[in-house]
Amino acid sequence: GNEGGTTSTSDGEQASIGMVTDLGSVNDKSFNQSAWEGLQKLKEDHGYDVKYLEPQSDAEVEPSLLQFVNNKTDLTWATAATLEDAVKNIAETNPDAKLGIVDSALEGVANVVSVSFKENEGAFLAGVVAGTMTESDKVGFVGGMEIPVIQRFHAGFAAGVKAVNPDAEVLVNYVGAFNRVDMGKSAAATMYDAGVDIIFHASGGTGNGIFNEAQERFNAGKQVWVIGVDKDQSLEFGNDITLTSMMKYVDQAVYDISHEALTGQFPGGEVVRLGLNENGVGLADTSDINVSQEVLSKVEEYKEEIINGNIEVPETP
Amino acid sequence: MEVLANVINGSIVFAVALALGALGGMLSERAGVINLGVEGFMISGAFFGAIGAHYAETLNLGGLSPWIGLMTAFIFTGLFSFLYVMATLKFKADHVISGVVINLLSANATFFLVKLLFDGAADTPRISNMFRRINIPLLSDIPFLGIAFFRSYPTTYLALAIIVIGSYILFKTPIGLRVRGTGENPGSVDTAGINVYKIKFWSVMLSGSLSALGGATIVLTSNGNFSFNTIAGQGYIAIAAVILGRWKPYGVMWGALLFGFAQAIKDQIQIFPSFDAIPTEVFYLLPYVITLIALILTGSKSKAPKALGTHYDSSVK
Amino acid sequence: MKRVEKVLELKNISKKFGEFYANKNINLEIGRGQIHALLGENGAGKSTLMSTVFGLHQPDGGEIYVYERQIKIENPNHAIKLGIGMVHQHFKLVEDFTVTENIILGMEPKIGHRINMKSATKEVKDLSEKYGLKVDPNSKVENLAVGVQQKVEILKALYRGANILIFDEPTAVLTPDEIGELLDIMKTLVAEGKSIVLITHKLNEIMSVADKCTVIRRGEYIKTVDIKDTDENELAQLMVGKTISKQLDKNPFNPADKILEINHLHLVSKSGRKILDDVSLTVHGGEVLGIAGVDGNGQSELVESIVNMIETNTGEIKIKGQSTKGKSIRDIFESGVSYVPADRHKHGLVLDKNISENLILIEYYKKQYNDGLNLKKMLIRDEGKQKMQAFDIRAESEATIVRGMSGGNQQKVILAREISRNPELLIIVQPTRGLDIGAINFIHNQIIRLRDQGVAILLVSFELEELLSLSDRINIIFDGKIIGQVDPNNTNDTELGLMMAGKGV
Amino acid sequence: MNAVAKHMKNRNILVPILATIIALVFGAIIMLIAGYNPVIAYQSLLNKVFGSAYDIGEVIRAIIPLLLSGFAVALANKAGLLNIGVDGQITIGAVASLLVGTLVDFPPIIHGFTALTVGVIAGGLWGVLIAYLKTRFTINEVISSIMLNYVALYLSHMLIRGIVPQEGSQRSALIQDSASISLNSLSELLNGARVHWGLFITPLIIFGFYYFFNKTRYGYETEVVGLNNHAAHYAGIKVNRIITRTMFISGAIGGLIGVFDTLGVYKYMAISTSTSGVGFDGVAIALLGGNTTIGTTLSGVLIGVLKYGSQGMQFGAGVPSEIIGMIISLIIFFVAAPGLVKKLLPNMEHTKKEVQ
Ligand SMILES: Nc1ncnc2c1ncn2[C@@H]1O[C@H](COP(=O)(O)OP(=O)(O)OP(=O)(O)O)[C@@H](O)[C@H]1O
Ligand SMILES: Nc1ncnc2c1ncn2[C@@H]1O[C@H](COP(=O)(O)OP(=O)(O)OP(=O)(O)O)[C@@H](O)[C@H]1O
Ligand SMILES: [Mg+2]
Ligand SMILES: [Mg+2]
Repeated sequence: GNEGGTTSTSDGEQASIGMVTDLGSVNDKSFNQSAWEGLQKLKEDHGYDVKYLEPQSDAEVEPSLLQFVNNKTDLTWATAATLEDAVKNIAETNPDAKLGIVDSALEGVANVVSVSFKENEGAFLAGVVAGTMTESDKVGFVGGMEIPVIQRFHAGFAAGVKAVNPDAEVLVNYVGAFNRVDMGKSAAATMYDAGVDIIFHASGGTGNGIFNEAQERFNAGKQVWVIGVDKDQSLEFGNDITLTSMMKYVDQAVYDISHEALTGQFPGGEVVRLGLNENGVGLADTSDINVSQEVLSKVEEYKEEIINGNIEVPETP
Repeated sequence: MEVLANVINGSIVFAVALALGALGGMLSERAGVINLGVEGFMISGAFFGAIGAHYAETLNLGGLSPWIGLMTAFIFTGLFSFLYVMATLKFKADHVISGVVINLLSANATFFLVKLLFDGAADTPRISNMFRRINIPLLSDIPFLGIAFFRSYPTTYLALAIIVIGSYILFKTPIGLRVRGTGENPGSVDTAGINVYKIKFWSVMLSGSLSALGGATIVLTSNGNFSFNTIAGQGYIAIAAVILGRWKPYGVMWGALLFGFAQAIKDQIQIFPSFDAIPTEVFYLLPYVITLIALILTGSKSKAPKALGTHYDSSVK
Repeated sequence: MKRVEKVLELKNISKKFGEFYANKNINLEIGRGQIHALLGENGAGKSTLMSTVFGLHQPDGGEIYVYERQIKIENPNHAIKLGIGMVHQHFKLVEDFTVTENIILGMEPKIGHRINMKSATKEVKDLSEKYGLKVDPNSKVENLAVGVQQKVEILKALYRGANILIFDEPTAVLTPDEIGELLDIMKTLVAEGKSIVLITHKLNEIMSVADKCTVIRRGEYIKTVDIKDTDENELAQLMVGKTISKQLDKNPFNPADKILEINHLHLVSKSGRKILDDVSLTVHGGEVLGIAGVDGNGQSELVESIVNMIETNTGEIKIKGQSTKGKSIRDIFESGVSYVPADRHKHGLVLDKNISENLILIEYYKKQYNDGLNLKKMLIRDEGKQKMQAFDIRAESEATIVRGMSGGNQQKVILAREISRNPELLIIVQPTRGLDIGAINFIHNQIIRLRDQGVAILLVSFELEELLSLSDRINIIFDGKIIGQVDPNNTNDTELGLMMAGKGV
Repeated sequence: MNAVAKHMKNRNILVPILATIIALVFGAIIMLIAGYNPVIAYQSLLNKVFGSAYDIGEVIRAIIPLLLSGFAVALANKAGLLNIGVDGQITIGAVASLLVGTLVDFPPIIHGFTALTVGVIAGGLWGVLIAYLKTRFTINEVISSIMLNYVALYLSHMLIRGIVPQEGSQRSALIQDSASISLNSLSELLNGARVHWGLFITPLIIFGFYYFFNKTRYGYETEVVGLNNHAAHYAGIKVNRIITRTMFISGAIGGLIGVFDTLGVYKYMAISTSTSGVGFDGVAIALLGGNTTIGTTLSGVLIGVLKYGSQGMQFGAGVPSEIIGMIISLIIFFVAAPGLVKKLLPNMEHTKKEVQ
């Protein structure tokens, strides 16, 4: 339909990309935001017309996707596994539309490219850092919800810790929410009180609470660490408490695949799996601030082992 | 033993926000005005607390910022309280509807303002000067009690003060007598030559601001900023605390503590590997089930103010 | 300065509710040290007029003079400052508060910030002794009998230094002793130089204490008379505008067989207090058994246990020889029992439903009113019309919402419903509370008619006159016990009064 | 008398209409202040709602749960109960129908019908739980509702992950096609809009509500209990039984919402961090509609349209959907406080005398 002319949708001249977030904002400082940053970079570099929609309920996802599709948007991204079924339905009823989905392994739908990350591989490296650097031999993992994606983080991390420090203990707390900062803080407090000195989290906004608790303890003169997730969280929470971050390069993936798609070779029907090998996951470049060289070189060794298949990182704990 | 102390300490952290929210609810209900808007007032408090502290920081007020945030929350939530007063007192709107409106309006208005003030952001900028736990000299060194009670946030002691003073005012002073009378039988207060409208007006105004302190507490002690999920149902739990506490300040405190305990204990139990067998959901259920059980055990005795929810009109006998 | 004689004067006071005049050009003059009665039917405008004087609402016309100075009385606070106190028809007490708390509310003595309860309690004690109003300052109002609650109301006014006291139907809920007591109190008060406005429907009270009486009818001023040169009949005529016979002619008493039989009923409250203590009684067809007693001596529990609204601990209740054990309230009603409860607004009616809907409250579920699923709306409406006719219910139509109706008419709705169910046993409590003579006569005649038709009637009332004129036998209940039985034809107020107070026997 | 009736009618219709208009104007003003173009905004809202067959179908899909939720709440209100536990009843109804829809093998239609019935009953029983806590332990239904909403949510997670998980995904397995209650052919006409049996069942519920309270003895006794339960008790009505019965029906309607979502819209149930919130919309809708049949229906449709259209506003004019949220709350506010509308439009004097 016509949108009153405000949206210069691609009627030929410049290509357009749409994006539908999962519940939550495009500025969630997490993968929604990463994806959006990827698109904005595309806009700068190639002048694509980019736009997003934030559905207010699960039911609104399909209409939102369709809004783009009906607008002849050249490529429409959905930025979370939870949108998988919606993408599938829309793709099947609109065969000539191009769609992409992040964090999903949706296969065999000709006009959908799905990007999935091997979080467990990245988390393994985080585990190596934690396992080596812990002084109490107690590290913690805080998960948002007990769902497959998060379990991959959990499994990889635990494996990494065990690999370098068999007698280290991994305490686990699935908080049950991705945006209850106060619960994250409480979870962290409990772990630190129990002697944990490094916490790795995969819990979205809930994780902020972990950083807050760490910061508070740091201010009180007690050094404890947090390992960030998805983005380089040291940029937001500083280096006093951020040991390192396990990166998930959603922005890069979205950037690359979108560009491919709009310049001819759309990998429809494929599942693009991004692990260490493809530089889809890894540790933040700023890691060297708090992580010593020998630890980092150990990390590099394990990275090689994983890439050349000598180490098989589990996907479930 | 130390573990238990930590749990109690954690319980208090959760409880304080609830207690403040509940005290607000209790006050207006003591004056005969049902308050289902606690959630909304807490949202408003969280929002204004966050931006208040944020702007204070931008003015380099440093350690003063959280206090400013607290005040901002207290004062500006008056906007919503005033709306509530207008609806329930002047226009004699149904109290429950008005509460629903407050919840809807404050949620949407604040989220909207966040996007407006911080160009599209999903949350307010994080503040670096949050409240910190203060160790009360000497007391905090008492073995068990020290950790449990005397290493907490300023807001904890503020809440405690409000409870003590509030209880004194409500049960020992003329104004308290009049407020309680208004909730029980406005007719008698009116014919005793007291302005019922005035009493209700100020009770409700203050009620909103008190609840706001609860919301602000969450932001200023734990979250560090405000997002659309900062207050996610705590307001309703607070209402439960009011009923659990039978409309008495100390009762409300115990109600809040009970729920806080159920929250804190769930983090503690989860990190014991021996509990891996239990599905995590069981822990999530805990707080709500415990509250229900508490209600079952006390419920039958709870006694609401007699004129709760009614509109007073002197010409009607 | 000269001593004012007119403490309160109203000139052409009018008060409208919407388009309807509750008061129209009413004049009133209250002299110092006088008891001035205000007489009128239900809805005549008495409470409205006095509420205006007390600042509860503003008149739409006319002037108010207090101590011969014209004044606009803004609100109750203002009225209190002027020395006006009001004892309201429906008490304005906080049940959850103690006597003291209720009395000092708004004028609390303080030390620092806190209420000085000690001195408050003492003040209340002194005050109650000074005027002989016996109350325990520390007991919670909700635990007090109505009579005592009223004393609290009076003390409330006196505590505020009232010199002009307004009593709105103070005796409606009192026992003979209490009434006597109250009237004496009034006398002491006027002896103290205070002035009193007394609203009541009861002519004998007016005759016994009042100096003057002003009559209003349908909101309009009729006349002010000196008590010393008038009598009850004149007053009655002035009030209703026509002569009315207070005579009840009933058939000679010939009881048929037992309808209600109660044996050794016991009920103990949660707090262990004996509420019903070995109560036994019987009611025969064609007789009216009156239960005399001060409010709160177990009457309501007694009747509520007869219809199984509450469970008793031990004892047996038989209706037509059938034990009521384990029967539902509905079963009992179906076995031929009708029940007119004491509290119209709480039990008797659904105030927000209309007349015809209230008339089917008990029997809506019967074939007669529904086809198993749907209510027979037409039929229900028509029956409503008929019953309004038959029972002289005054309202716009059968679709009128009951809340806005006068207490008298509300009461008639309940009677219409309960009587037209053709009961064999009619339990009726406080049937004429707060009603005017017209309504009272009507209701009394209805009761007699049923008795003459052979219905068994259990009548609970606080009004001796009512009991004496209607009952064939009177049982006196005190403290949950039936402490005696008298024959209405050879007893008198004093004897009954004493027994009701637990004395005598 | 007739005049009075008319007057009442005018009033009841007029207030909400005026309220809506004023609220929309307020919304426009806010947009202007915030630098958006209200004209385009409202244009794209309507566009989104009526723009295409698909959208019309989807609006209906969006309205159905709101209507049902509104009537679930209204029903309870009539008996003097505030059921803000519809969210929980939805969840329970959904998960129950999900289990039947995935685990058992029945022929089409029958399978859908069985799953639907089970879901409805489950929702009803969840409502009865609230009634039980109230009648047996005198626990205020507002509180128990809130608690039970959370309990229902996590219970459903447990059942999904424990009994019908979908490997490697954050949702349950799909229901079997035989359990689907979608109207496929119609759905195709509407370019895939997710319409389902609710299209026919919802009107039935609405009519049932009207019939129940305006015709039947059961509606009558329910209202009596709601208006004065003392009188009801005196009249021999078993109050607790009515409360329980009412909460069962109310919960059952809630359950129906969950059933439609699971068997008609998604075909699976997601593990989401919170309940849908439709139950709370229901409270607003019922209150806005004054618990009347017409009122609740209209307000349900209105709010459904506004909510669905808000996506269009975001797309077309970049207006955040919170604006719509504000507008909705303003509408309710004005309806709840008619005196305010009167203030804002002095010329409408006579239309709004009441406030009580
Ligand atoms: N608040 C009100 N709103 C509308 N009408 C009222 C109101 N209060 C009283 N009325 C009407 O004014 C008239 C006078 O009422 P009022 O209470 O003064 O009567 P009354 O003489 O005290 O009767 P009673 O002897 O039953 O107490 C009645 O018809 C009543 O319906
Ligand atoms: N808000 C009101 N609107 C209309 N009429 C009213 C209102 N309040 C009171 N009335 C009427 O005013 C008159 C006096 O009221 P009041 O409360 O004294 O009732 P009553 O007839 O004295 O019965 P009772 O005293 O036993 O309750 C009654 O006719 C009553 O119905
Ligand atoms: Mg009166
Ligand atoms: Mg009266």
